[in-house]
Amino acid sequence: MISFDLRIDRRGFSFDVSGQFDEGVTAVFGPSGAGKTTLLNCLAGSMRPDSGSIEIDGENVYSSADGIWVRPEKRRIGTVYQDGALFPHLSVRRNIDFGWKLVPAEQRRLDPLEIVELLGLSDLLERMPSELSGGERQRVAIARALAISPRLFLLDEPLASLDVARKGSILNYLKRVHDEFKIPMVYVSHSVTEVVSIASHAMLIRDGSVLGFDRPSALLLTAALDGSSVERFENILHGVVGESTDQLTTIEIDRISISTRHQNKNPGEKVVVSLGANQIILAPSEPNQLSARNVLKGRVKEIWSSNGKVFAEVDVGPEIIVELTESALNELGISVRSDVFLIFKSSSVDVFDA
Amino acid sequence: MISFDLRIDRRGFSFDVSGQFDEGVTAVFGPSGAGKTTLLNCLAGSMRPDSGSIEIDGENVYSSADGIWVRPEKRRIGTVYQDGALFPHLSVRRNIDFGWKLVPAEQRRLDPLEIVELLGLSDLLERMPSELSGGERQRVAIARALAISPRLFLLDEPLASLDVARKGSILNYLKRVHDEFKIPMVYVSHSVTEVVSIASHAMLIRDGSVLGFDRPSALLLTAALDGSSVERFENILHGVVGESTDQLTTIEIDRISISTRHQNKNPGEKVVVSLGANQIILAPSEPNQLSARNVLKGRVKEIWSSNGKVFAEVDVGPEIIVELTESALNELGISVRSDVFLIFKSSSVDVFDA
Amino acid sequence: MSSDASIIVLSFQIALVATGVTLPVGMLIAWLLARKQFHGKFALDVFVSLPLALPPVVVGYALLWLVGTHSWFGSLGESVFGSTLAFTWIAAALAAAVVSLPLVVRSFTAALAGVDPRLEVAARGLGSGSFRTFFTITLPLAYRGVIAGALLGFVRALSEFGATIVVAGNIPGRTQTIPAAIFTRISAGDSDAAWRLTIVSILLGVMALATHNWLLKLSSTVSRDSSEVG
Amino acid sequence: MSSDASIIVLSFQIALVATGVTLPVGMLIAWLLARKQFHGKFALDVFVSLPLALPPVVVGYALLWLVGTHSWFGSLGESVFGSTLAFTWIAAALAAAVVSLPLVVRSFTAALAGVDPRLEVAARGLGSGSFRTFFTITLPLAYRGVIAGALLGFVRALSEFGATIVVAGNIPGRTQTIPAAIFTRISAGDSDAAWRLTIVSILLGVMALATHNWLLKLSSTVSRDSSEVG
Amino acid sequence: VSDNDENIPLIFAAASLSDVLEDSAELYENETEKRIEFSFGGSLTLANQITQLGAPADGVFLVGDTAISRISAADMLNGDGNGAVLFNQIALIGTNNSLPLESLTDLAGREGRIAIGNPELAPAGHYAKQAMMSAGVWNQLSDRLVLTSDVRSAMAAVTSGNVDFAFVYTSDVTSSQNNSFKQLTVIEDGYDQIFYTFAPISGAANHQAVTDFKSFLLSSKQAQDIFNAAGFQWNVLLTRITDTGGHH
Ligand SMILES: Nc1ncnc2c1ncn2[C@@H]1O[C@H](COP(=O)(O)OP(=O)(O)OP(=O)(O)O)[C@@H](O)[C@H]1O
Ligand SMILES: Nc1ncnc2c1ncn2[C@@H]1O[C@H](COP(=O)(O)OP(=O)(O)OP(=O)(O)O)[C@@H](O)[C@H]1O
Ligand SMILES: [Mg+2]
Ligand SMILES: [Mg+2]
Repeated sequence: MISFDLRIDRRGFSFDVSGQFDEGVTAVFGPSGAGKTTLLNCLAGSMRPDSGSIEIDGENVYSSADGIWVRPEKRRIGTVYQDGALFPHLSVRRNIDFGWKLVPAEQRRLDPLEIVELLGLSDLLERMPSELSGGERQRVAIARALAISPRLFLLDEPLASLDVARKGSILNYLKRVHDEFKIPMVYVSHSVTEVVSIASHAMLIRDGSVLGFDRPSALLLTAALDGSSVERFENILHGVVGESTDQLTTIEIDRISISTRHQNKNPGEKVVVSLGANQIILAPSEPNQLSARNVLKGRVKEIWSSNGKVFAEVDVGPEIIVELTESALNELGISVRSDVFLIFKSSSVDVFDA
Repeated sequence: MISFDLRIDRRGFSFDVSGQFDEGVTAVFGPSGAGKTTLLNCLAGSMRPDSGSIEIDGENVYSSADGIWVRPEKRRIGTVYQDGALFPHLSVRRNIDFGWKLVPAEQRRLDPLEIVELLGLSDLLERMPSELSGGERQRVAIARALAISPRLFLLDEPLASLDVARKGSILNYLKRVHDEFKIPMVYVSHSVTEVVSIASHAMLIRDGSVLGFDRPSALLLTAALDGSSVERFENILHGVVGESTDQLTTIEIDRISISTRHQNKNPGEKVVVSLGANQIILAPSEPNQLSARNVLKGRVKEIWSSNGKVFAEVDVGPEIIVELTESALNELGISVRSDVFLIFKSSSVDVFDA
Repeated sequence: MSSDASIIVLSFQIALVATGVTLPVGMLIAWLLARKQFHGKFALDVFVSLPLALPPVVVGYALLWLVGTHSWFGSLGESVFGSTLAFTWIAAALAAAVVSLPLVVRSFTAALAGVDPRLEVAARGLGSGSFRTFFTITLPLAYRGVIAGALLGFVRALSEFGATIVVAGNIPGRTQTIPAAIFTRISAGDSDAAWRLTIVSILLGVMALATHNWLLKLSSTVSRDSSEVG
Repeated sequence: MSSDASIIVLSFQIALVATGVTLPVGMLIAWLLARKQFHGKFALDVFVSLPLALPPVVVGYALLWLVGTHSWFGSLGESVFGSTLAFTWIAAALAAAVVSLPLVVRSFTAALAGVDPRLEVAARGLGSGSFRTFFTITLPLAYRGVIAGALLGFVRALSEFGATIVVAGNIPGRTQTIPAAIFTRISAGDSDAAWRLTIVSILLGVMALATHNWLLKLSSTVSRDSSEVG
Repeated sequence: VSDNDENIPLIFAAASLSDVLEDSAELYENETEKRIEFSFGGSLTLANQITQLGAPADGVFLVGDTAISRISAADMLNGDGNGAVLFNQIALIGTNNSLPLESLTDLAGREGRIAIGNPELAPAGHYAKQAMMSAGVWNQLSDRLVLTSDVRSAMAAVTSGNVDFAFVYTSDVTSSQNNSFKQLTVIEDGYDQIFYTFAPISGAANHQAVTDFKSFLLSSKQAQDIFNAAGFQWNVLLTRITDTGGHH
């Protein structure tokens, strides 16, 4: 549990952010220059705010009022910097070892070898940072920060220059690390899909102020209605893997089941499912003969509209938010309490390890 | 027109890439460590390959056989480096001016003031690079490279740490620059959506070799079937803006029209439309009563399947590729030459300036 | 006895001229050493550094021999200047330059070598030739070492004694620099006068150091970093 | 006249001891100057740099006063060593150290200041205290300037003459270093013997420089950059 | 800096003479409007500069035998007339609390280190060594000796409290208004006469001007007073001859 209240004044930028992060994963969103990196720097202790306080697990690590300042090396916070900040004079191996060696053996919970393996760095261990590609550098930065088995893990757009395949596998690894060791994470990203699957909370920052801090779905809805900060709204649903065929895998969520592309998962595995609000079609009556593998019956619970966008919350068992247009709404005569059918393709559903 | 043939041997990595880029925009894809940055560095002249040749507009700028090596400052190639490489001792203004001042006045085709304005840097001109956020730094790097009115413009994941809103506006600006001045661009990216709208060709690199070089749609299809290098397949269609209502804008493409979210565009404006293959639903007969604003009739021209994924090319006027599952294919009895309906939401369509 | 003022002016003139020579020459050599590979690189390095390894008196004798009428260089100098350079203020400046050059070169080389070559690459790509790149990118980024080297060189030139007195003599009003005058006054037992000039030396050193720090501050916009880690 | 070999050994011993003192002291001072803000920073800077601004002979006299019985430091030294330090090889090492310290401090300061503080911040965040961070990150990243400073300091100590001869005298077998011996031999008109030691000086300088370059290469894995811009 | 340095005679002179020579040159210039320039340094260094490296000296004013013999050996002196112009003596000084000494033999009985100029380098050291040898105390004292580079450092060794005794010139004692040491005794004999030689360099462009200046010194009461005040003694023989005009 980290609670903080931070104030900084720079010419042209004033920063005033407070909040509490629990042991889950918190996603931090916001446009370029919003103050996301500033927030992480303050938590990590690499920047000292003008005033405020930071408390980690009941320990006051910073308080301007009481003159408390715990030095960064005493905080055991793993930070993945936006620019990597790899040590240019140390090989990849020694970069990763650097912090690990300093952790008392009994506090080491992550095995550097496994980290290296999972981040696909095994062949690069003897390279110098100057001999790495951009994406390789980012992975080394992640490994280095993880290796200290941090009490809190801060990631500043760590996957920005990685390909999809790597992104997915690293995200899954981070999630596993998080679940297994309950290391709270703060994850700065511009990509909603990247974070949605992993975050339990989300904070939206703009111009140095918190615009919203909530469950990701709730925050995303605000942000999506607002339209500028995130691409789109994603429904995040927790479920377990059902049966699989060659092409499809079913995921059981509450009372319903959803078809997805084939997943390499065993029945019973817990997963998180993300489904874009704009990928779902609404129909007032049951459609037939569609390629879409998912047709769910439900009842409209709520309708918001803003900036020409309309979102409808439909209770199909879990609640799912659908983006639609005003014209469709009117034409189909849908309103709160209407019974409707949600239609979406199996390929519209992204599945992540829970 | 740039043609090149480049070979480099590093321990653990051998690079052998050749190709021709015309005056359009070429997207370069590939996993981390594939050799994308290496390719750009060779073209820019910041790295000298072991052997090969490079010809730009008929001028031989490198040839190991003939011992030709045109120094980078003579090539007039604008490069946006992956890590920015801003000059830390110069203000934002002087970073941007740096190359611009060196261009003979009659060759200056871009106005630095306009560049600065469009990239949202006006307020940051007197800052030092160390005082910028990650995204701000990337934008300055773009401005600096553009300011030299380059003959060839190389971008190495320039939008990686930008928010959606900025990404869109910068992409549109780049496209305008490209169209107006016919500056060939080579654009490295991991994000298909980012590039698809702007590229006329795409190159897929892995492990230092070219896996494919084609129109983006064709290459994307290969890559999407293969499944590891890109998120998904995007249909790219060229059209003009039709009429708009408060919520919707129609785009006329060949004989058909498509509903999209409201666009701030005038009727008759040329646009590019991108539509994810996985966002389209196929139906054998005309559906009724759906929230989806687009229902297009067409005939299946071709069906590919690979790795459990099925793609169907449907001629609806333009040809549109739809991703579906084998079970849907079988269940609906769809085969080549079937008449089908394509259903997709207005919010599934992304619209870019042409 | 020539006045303190004229001694100070002469010393200053000699040190300035010496520095005016060592800075560009030192920069050129440092650039060669830091950025180029060539045959005889080590030899150049050794040659430039020698005056540091030798007692100044020996350097003085070597220079005297070099500019003396016996040598080719000396006769060249004689035909240019009309007379031998030995025992002129030019010889004093030469001695100061030769003795301070190793300090300058060593500082400059370390500074230039520390500049990230990728930034030079970026500048080249923006159309800046290697010459311009050097002056607009490399040099400003190496400023700490360059300013430190210039300070070392200038102050060393100001305090140079052993080589100067051999090659330029200790001629009041013509080649007697502050160190030589201090030496002379100590020898003559005039410790008050020696003290006066010693204090002047200290003041000049403080001034040079203050200028150095001021130049550093002036160009340190580079690193306006706000990290303030406990 | 004592043998060349014993003179060389003594010189070497004195220069090594002097360097052994200047390197840690210089590093500490450089670190203070490069990374800390405190009152009296400029005064420290001036104090350390003074020996560079002064003719070595003056430094010698100042040291002679310092180790003399009149001063607090001198009486301390006397009670520790049993007699005054003046005219012992320790005084020679002290002179060499004082005279080479400014070179060392200046080079080290420029080198430390050039290290990107963000890397230190990153190291702190990984649990490395400021002490360890200094030795594992800052120092290795500043290696060029550090090695150059060590070279300058050692070579300057080897060639130190003016201050040494005043505070330590010119006592064959006890305090007569190579430069002092060369001076003596030149004065005595024994130019062959002077030449021999001059050549030894040159060789020692070359060896020091070769070691310097070797150390640089050893630690230059840092910048194995492959950029080769014509 | 004069515009025709060429015509001004340049005399290489022992550094210990700098004060007196500059004052006399000023006197000379006032009376004759002729300028003289000096280059000061250690006598041996100066001799080496002239004989081995062709330094452009028109005349020399050096202390001791060794330096002048080197110039003479290089055939750069004109026959006779180059004898001693000035004399000096050796004195023993000690710290303020030292007791006066009757003779060098007493020195052997006292504790403490003794500074002398390195006999190979500094004439003063050479003479001090001679004095100790003839007093028969050299062997006893040599362990307690501290060899300095020149006589001034030997003196500073006493004034700073690092040694107890030092051998210096009487002229040094006179010129130093320093009360941190005490002159214990003047050593009258037991060593070669300490003399300064003033001679033009044969073949030098301005050697006649040097001769003129020398004549002036030997004939001007005012100039001689300057030297006397500093503790030097003139060679009376020479001044008398000069008084009668011309030394040939
Ligand atoms: N040293 C500094 N001095 C002055 N302003 C600064 C400094 N560092 C950052 N800023 C400003 O502070 C604001 C917040 O910066 P921060 O790096 O936290 O943004 P960010 O949200 O991480 O953005 P991005 O997504 O682009 O990385 C920006 O407007 C930036 O320009
Ligand atoms: N100086 C070097 N020495 C040895 N290998 C290097 C060097 N620089 C890069 N490499 C290797 O060359 C390969 C290609 O690197 P490159 O930077 O071109 O990749 P990339 O496609 O740009 O990757 P990314 O998307 O991660 O930036 C990588 O495997 C990298 O590790
Ligand atoms: Mg940031
Ligand atoms: Mg790359």
